[in-house]
Amino acid sequence: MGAVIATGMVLVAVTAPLLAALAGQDYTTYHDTLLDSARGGVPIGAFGGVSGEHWLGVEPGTGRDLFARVVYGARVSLGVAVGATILEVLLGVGVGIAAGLGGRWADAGLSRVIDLVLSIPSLVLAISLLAIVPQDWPRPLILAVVIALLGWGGTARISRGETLSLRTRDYVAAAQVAGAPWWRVARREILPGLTAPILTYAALLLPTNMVAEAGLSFLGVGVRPPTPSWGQMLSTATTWFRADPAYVIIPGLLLFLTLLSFVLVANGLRRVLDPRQREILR
Amino acid sequence: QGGGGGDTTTSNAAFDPATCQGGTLTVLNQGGITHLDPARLYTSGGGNLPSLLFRTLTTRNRQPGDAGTKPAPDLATDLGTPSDGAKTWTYHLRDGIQFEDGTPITAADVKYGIERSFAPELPGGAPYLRDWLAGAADYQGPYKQPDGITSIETPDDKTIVFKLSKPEGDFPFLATATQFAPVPKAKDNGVDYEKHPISSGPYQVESYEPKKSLVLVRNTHWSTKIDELRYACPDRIEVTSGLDSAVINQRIVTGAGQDANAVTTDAVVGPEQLAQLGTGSELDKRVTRGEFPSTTYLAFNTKKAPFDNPKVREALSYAINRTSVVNALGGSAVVGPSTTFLPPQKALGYQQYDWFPAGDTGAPDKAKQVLAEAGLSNLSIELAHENDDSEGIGPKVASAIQEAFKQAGVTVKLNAIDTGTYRDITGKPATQPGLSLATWGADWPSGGPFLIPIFDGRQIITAGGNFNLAQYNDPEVNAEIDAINALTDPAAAAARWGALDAKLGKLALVLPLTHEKDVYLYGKNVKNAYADGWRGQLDVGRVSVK
Amino acid sequence: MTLLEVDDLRISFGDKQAVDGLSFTLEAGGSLGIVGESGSGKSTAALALLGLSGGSVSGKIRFDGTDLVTGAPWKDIRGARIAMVFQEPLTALNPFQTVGDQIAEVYRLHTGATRRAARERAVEVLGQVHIADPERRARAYPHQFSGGMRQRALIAMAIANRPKLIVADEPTTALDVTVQAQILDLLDEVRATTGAALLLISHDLGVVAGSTESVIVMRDGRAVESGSTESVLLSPRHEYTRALLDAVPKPGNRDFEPGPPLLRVRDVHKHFPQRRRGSFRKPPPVRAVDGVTLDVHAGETLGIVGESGTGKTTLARMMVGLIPPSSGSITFDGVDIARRRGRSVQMVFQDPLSSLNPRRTIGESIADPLRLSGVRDPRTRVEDLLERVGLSRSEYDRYPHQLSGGMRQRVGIARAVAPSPRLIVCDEPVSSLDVTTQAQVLALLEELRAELGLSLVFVSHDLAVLRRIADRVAVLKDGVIVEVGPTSEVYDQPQHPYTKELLAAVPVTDPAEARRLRALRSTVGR
Amino acid sequence: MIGHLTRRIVGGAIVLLVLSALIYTLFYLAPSDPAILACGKGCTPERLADVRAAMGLADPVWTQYWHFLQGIFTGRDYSLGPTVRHCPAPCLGYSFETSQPVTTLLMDRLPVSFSLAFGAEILSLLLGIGAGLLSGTRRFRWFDRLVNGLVLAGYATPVFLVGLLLLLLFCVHLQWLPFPQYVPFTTDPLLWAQNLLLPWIALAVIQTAAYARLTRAGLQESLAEDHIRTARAYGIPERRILWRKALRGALLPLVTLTAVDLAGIITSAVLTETMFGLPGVGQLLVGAVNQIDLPVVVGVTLLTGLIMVLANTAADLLYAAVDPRVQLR
Ligand SMILES: Nc1ncnc2c1ncn2[C@@H]1O[C@H](COP(=O)(O)OP(=O)(O)OP(=O)(O)O)[C@@H](O)[C@H]1O
Ligand SMILES: Nc1ncnc2c1ncn2[C@@H]1O[C@H](COP(=O)(O)OP(=O)(O)OP(=O)(O)O)[C@@H](O)[C@H]1O
Ligand SMILES: [Mg+2]
Ligand SMILES: [Mg+2]
Repeated sequence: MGAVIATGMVLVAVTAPLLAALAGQDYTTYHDTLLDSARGGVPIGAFGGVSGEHWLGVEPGTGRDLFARVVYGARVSLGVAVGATILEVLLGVGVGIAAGLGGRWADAGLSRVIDLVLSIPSLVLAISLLAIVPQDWPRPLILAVVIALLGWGGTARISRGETLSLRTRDYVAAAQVAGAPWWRVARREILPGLTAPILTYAALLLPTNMVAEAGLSFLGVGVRPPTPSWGQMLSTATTWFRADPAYVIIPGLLLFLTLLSFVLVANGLRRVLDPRQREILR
Repeated sequence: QGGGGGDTTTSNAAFDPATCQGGTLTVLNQGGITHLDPARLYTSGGGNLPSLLFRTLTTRNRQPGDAGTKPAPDLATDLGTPSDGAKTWTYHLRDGIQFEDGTPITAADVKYGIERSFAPELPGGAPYLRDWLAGAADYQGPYKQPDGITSIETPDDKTIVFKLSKPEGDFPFLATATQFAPVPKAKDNGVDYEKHPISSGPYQVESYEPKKSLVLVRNTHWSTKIDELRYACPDRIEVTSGLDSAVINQRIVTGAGQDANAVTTDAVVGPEQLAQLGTGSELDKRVTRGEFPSTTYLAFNTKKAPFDNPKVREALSYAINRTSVVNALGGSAVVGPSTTFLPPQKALGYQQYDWFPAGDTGAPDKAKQVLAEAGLSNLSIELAHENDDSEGIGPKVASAIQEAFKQAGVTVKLNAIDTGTYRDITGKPATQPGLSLATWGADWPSGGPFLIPIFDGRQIITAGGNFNLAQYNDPEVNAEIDAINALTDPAAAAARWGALDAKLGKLALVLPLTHEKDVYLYGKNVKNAYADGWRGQLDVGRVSVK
Repeated sequence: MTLLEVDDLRISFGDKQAVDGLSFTLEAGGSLGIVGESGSGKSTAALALLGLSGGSVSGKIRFDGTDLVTGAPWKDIRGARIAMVFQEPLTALNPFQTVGDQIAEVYRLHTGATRRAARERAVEVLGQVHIADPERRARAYPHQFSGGMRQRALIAMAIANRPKLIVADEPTTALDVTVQAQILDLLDEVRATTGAALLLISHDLGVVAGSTESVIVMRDGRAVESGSTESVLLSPRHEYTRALLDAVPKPGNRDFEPGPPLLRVRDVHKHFPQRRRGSFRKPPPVRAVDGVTLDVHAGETLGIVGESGTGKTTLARMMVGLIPPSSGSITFDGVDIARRRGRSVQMVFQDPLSSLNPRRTIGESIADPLRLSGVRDPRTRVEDLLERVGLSRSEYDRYPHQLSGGMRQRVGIARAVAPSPRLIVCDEPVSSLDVTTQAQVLALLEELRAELGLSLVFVSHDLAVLRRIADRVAVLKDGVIVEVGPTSEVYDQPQHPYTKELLAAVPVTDPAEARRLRALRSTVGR
Repeated sequence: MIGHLTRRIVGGAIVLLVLSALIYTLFYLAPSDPAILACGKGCTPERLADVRAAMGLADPVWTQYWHFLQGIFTGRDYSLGPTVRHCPAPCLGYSFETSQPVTTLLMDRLPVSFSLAFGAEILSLLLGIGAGLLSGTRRFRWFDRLVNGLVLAGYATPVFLVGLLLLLLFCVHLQWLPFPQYVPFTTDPLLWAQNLLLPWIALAVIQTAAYARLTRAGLQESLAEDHIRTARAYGIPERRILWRKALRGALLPLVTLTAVDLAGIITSAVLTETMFGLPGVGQLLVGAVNQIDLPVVVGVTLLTGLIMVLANTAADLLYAAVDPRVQLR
């Protein structure tokens, strides 16, 4: 079930241009005639101006086709969130294992680095970092990197804790007796034990990152207009909450479905990866 | 059109200032007053909340519509006496005026207040005096130069004389700025003065927490006998800042408890409320409409290709789709399309013109034709804008323009610049982009402050802080500006400003987009609420909650 | 008077019939042993007495006049009239509560005693189970107890309410012989002093031999033989009982010709610093290994024996370089063990489950050391090995949890053998296995040793096992070797009193002999 | 224990030092200039230079940073124009934007943020653990599913939406609660709680998800442990087993998470603060970032860093206290 939705979302993101073309719309064209300018620019018609041409209605204030924006928005939102999550997991797990397997000093040093990352007010730093980055660098990539750079602390913490407990297991000792170097121990013996908690955590990181992208875009340092993203839509949605509920509900629902699907996929993956079929965290 | 202000009398027919006293007024605002120091406030017309504490030499006339665009004497007995071809202005203080502690207000207090605004420790106030007063450029304020500035003279306690370096017919307008409020030198503790500024107005500070809250109570040394302009109806005014605009408006609509006595001076209604307005609902009776003279426009840097080519500027003027821009800024209720640089207010000298008719939604074909004539198809340009929408020149408007120009075959690349540095970059000719979004608001309702910084060639400041973004310098225009400045009759001046605007409009130096309209809600119990003609805001000096 | 009557008890988990028509009776104050190999339904039957088996139960259980199958006043029975001593002392206690509190809580629950009285009772029963300084120890957490002490704490909890029946489920499996003997003696003593009946479950015939009056032999959920302990153990009628008795290790007889010394341990110490807790004075370090010198010769099997906590595992781990010694040197073939790289030394770990990565197939686990030594595609080699240790080739793709304990132990051995090492250090490789499986594993090790010319270090607390497999035996006590020599010498003419005590504690399957030894222990032992 | 604490304190100090240096560097790399912002419209270069000097921004960065560090230990003096003000020892600098010492600003805002953080944390712990308990004991499968769905829905909804919904529902339609307005606890505890209820709920909605999931997982694991069976066999009532024995082990992982979250709320609750008009540290920080008010940004960052370090240390100590097996490393 989860896998179906998740694949669906990814498919939508990948085939966005095709889908938009199918709907005969693009995400930039303004349709001023579809808006009631005197009432703040809400779409004319029921449920956000849904019609045969505009399957999900149009965006308030601009009249851009909502369907096209939603499918293109999936690209940015999923791309940034998934990218950032992957980076966070790589970085966090790497540092976490290194801290957990390393000696006392390595652990103390790396743990303080983790503390540092957790202490940084990420919003502030993200804004400053993104302000420095040159304009013409690929924005979604930069966003993913910045979000990840500021958000890997939690993953690292969890990985470190788990590693500390896993390293006392005899199978780690067995590998060491067999003469395995530390990185091999990390990869072969520790990493498989980390998958369950990390997967669970990553499934929850994903929406966090999506919201982070939204916040940054809202503050003007995220993706550049007219590129749409779900987060952006949601951020502006408060203004339209009662005037155009459809504009809130659609991206909100999509965000929820995506989260749900990724949690379900993570559960499934974990079950597949855990030979004991044991449910540690569902 | 012509002259702001809308329905103001319907709900206020039976209002009597003599019996309006009592109650607590709640003010719910988004942004707080950052500095409650008269030297640091950039407000004209006395400001809205500041004018409850600070009386200035002159102040706005506190009327809706056109009448409200005129200055009126406040601490002074009249609007000032010009001499020496409007290069010297003399004011006399009225009798009986006192600070909140009962000490009489003297001309020296007014002079000291102005001198403080020159101190670099207290930045942020209106800059005009530094330019206008003779010898002011080198003056560093009373802390570094305790001897004071020589171009302000106080021959006696009641008289204050300003010596300007050039004729300025608008001086009575400038004298409404908050920096013209008196400050008793004995009470001045520099930066900390704002913690409890000494009031000359109807209220005094009970408590003040920057950007959070301000509570005002009555100043017992003030009375309607020494001030006819302010009604000062509520006994107490409580200002809360830092609120979300959607929440503010929702609270005022609901009007639960103390919120029935609430007004806002900075949260314009959003689509939520607009959807309910004009339907004959109860809410229709609780709204004021005003107009702040301001224009949002596209600034061409005529020193940079391709904008040095008038054909390009004209073509883009044809291509613009003002409806999209209006919608992007919140719809026709809160902004109106502009084809002129001067906003549609009589006091500014507004004259209607539309030299490059684009209709409501743009004339892309005409634009293409003009471009083709100039041999410029496949034009690709960059548009600079702020990176958030807080000042209305952010990504929303930029993408609407991008789309409109695309219809005319012009590719626009957006260049988002951090809002904090935006003016810094656009205001330095060396770094100014070819095309940028800009807004201009009048510091007082006159054509001068609206046109001079934008089109006076002598105002091109290469070091930064430049507003003549077209970098336009025509001696003929400069001379006309000087001529109008010397006029002391506002009506005559207005007509000449309007004509100048229309003449400049033909050159397509700027591409006007919209002008601002203000719609504010107020609470169920609030009476005599109207927007004054000067700033378009609800005048807290005259509302009542009783 | 019959206290407990079980008649045609059947318990099933879905399709699996764990207990299949079991019947027995137990007199008040009497004692009954249940033996049988792993998985024969012993624990399930015992849990059913407390209504905790979790399966679907049918048949009849009458306890003291109440039927326990059709629902019972559990509140008055559990812990008050029937008390259970669980199989796993390491996990059966709550890690967050002090031992005293746990006992007091149970006592209070059933007697409504005051807090104070309950605490006193807890201290009292802890004293009864021979915990030294019970007043202070009652305030300790389970992890601060040794395995034997934990087991005794569980017994203390069981006797706190003076129950009519104590069910002890393998109370000594993980313990060394001396502690095991102590606990068995203790149960006997409790029975004698409180008049409680005892139901003792074990896979070890020696354990039931000395402690019970009658015995049932279970297999596949059924009682295959029952009767007085003497008659069943001395003249078994059922062939399965005979098989069980035969599987008890017999002394081996191998000619021992020592080769050159391979592993040299020279005056090795290992001290673990202890952490401050509460007080500011730093406690003295734990001297886990305190000056050990020995050689392991090529081709020999060296047994290391000693009671729990004497430093066997610590020494074994130092031998393979897993933990560095505090002082002294360990060389392998003249090279310091810490600098050794590669596959010449391997280890078989004490706990077969935790030494296998639960997330990797056993084939992968075995293949790893092979890969490290440069074998490109080790699958066929691993499959051969699996066959070699008596597992099927298809076992390659299975995960540790899908195997039984004995199978896992064999996987551990296969992994150690895979890279053709010259020395394998085995840490209690058979302690948790029942006798039949144990016999298989020992046979396998012997075979491999002969075939590959291995040297073995075999750590165990079980003297019978060592006697069968070891050429030489070293007796370890408190981190020091008190006696070392050829197996037969150590067994037949023990020099050190500790060695003698160890030998006296070995459970024997002859009930009469077992009783004689117990009497001997109670006079000489302490 | 003592050694552990010393190490943590030294480590924490280093973290804070690096943190402040980092913020300083970033702000000087960023293109924005606070002096231009303060100087305002019509600012000439001469005037700008004067203003910059008055704001103490004319010195090189490292000098400024050094003064800042000095201020923390010895205090600093600031010129206010005619007078000089002393900012006593832990002086985190002086905000020219708000004309106040940063410490004063923080002290002003902290009660609000703390009220918000603690209340929200307690509420989400209660809700999360409650939901986790109900679904973890697995009495009702459908309930388990329902709780899971709800908790995820909460997690997926941005806080401003939740906030707006709550406001609309409770303050506009039902009018059960007044529009939130911060009332200090010391003034009127009841009003304090009443006004903070909605913001607490809004924040709790998000955090509950993580807590519920952790509790549920921990409970399932802990209920399967052997010592629970022992307790059952000794007739200890099921309820007591759940509350006294199983829950304790199950809640351990929450300790760490709670510490991090608690510290996180201080800065990350900006949206909630804005929505509900609560003048907390989050708003202060965002305002300071917009105004390029570096002293405030550094001050807030150091404060949250400090809270984070303290909370983490406390969590580790608590962990060691709750679980007797844990040794501090
Ligand atoms: N909860 C359960 N679900 C399914 N099968 C079970 C369960 N508990 C026990 N069994 C099965 O019932 C059979 C008997 O198990 P039991 O634990 O009683 O064996 P035992 O004789 O005590 O073995 P051991 O000596 O290893 O403790 C085994 O095959 C076991 O796999
Ligand atoms: N990492 C450690 N830190 C502190 N003390 C330890 C550590 N490892 C072992 N010890 C202590 O060293 C002593 C010897 O432990 P070891 O595990 O070697 O015993 P053992 O002989 O293998 O016992 P068993 O038969 O129970 O396995 C014990 O008292 C134990 O508490
Ligand atoms: Mg069993
Ligand atoms: Mg051991």
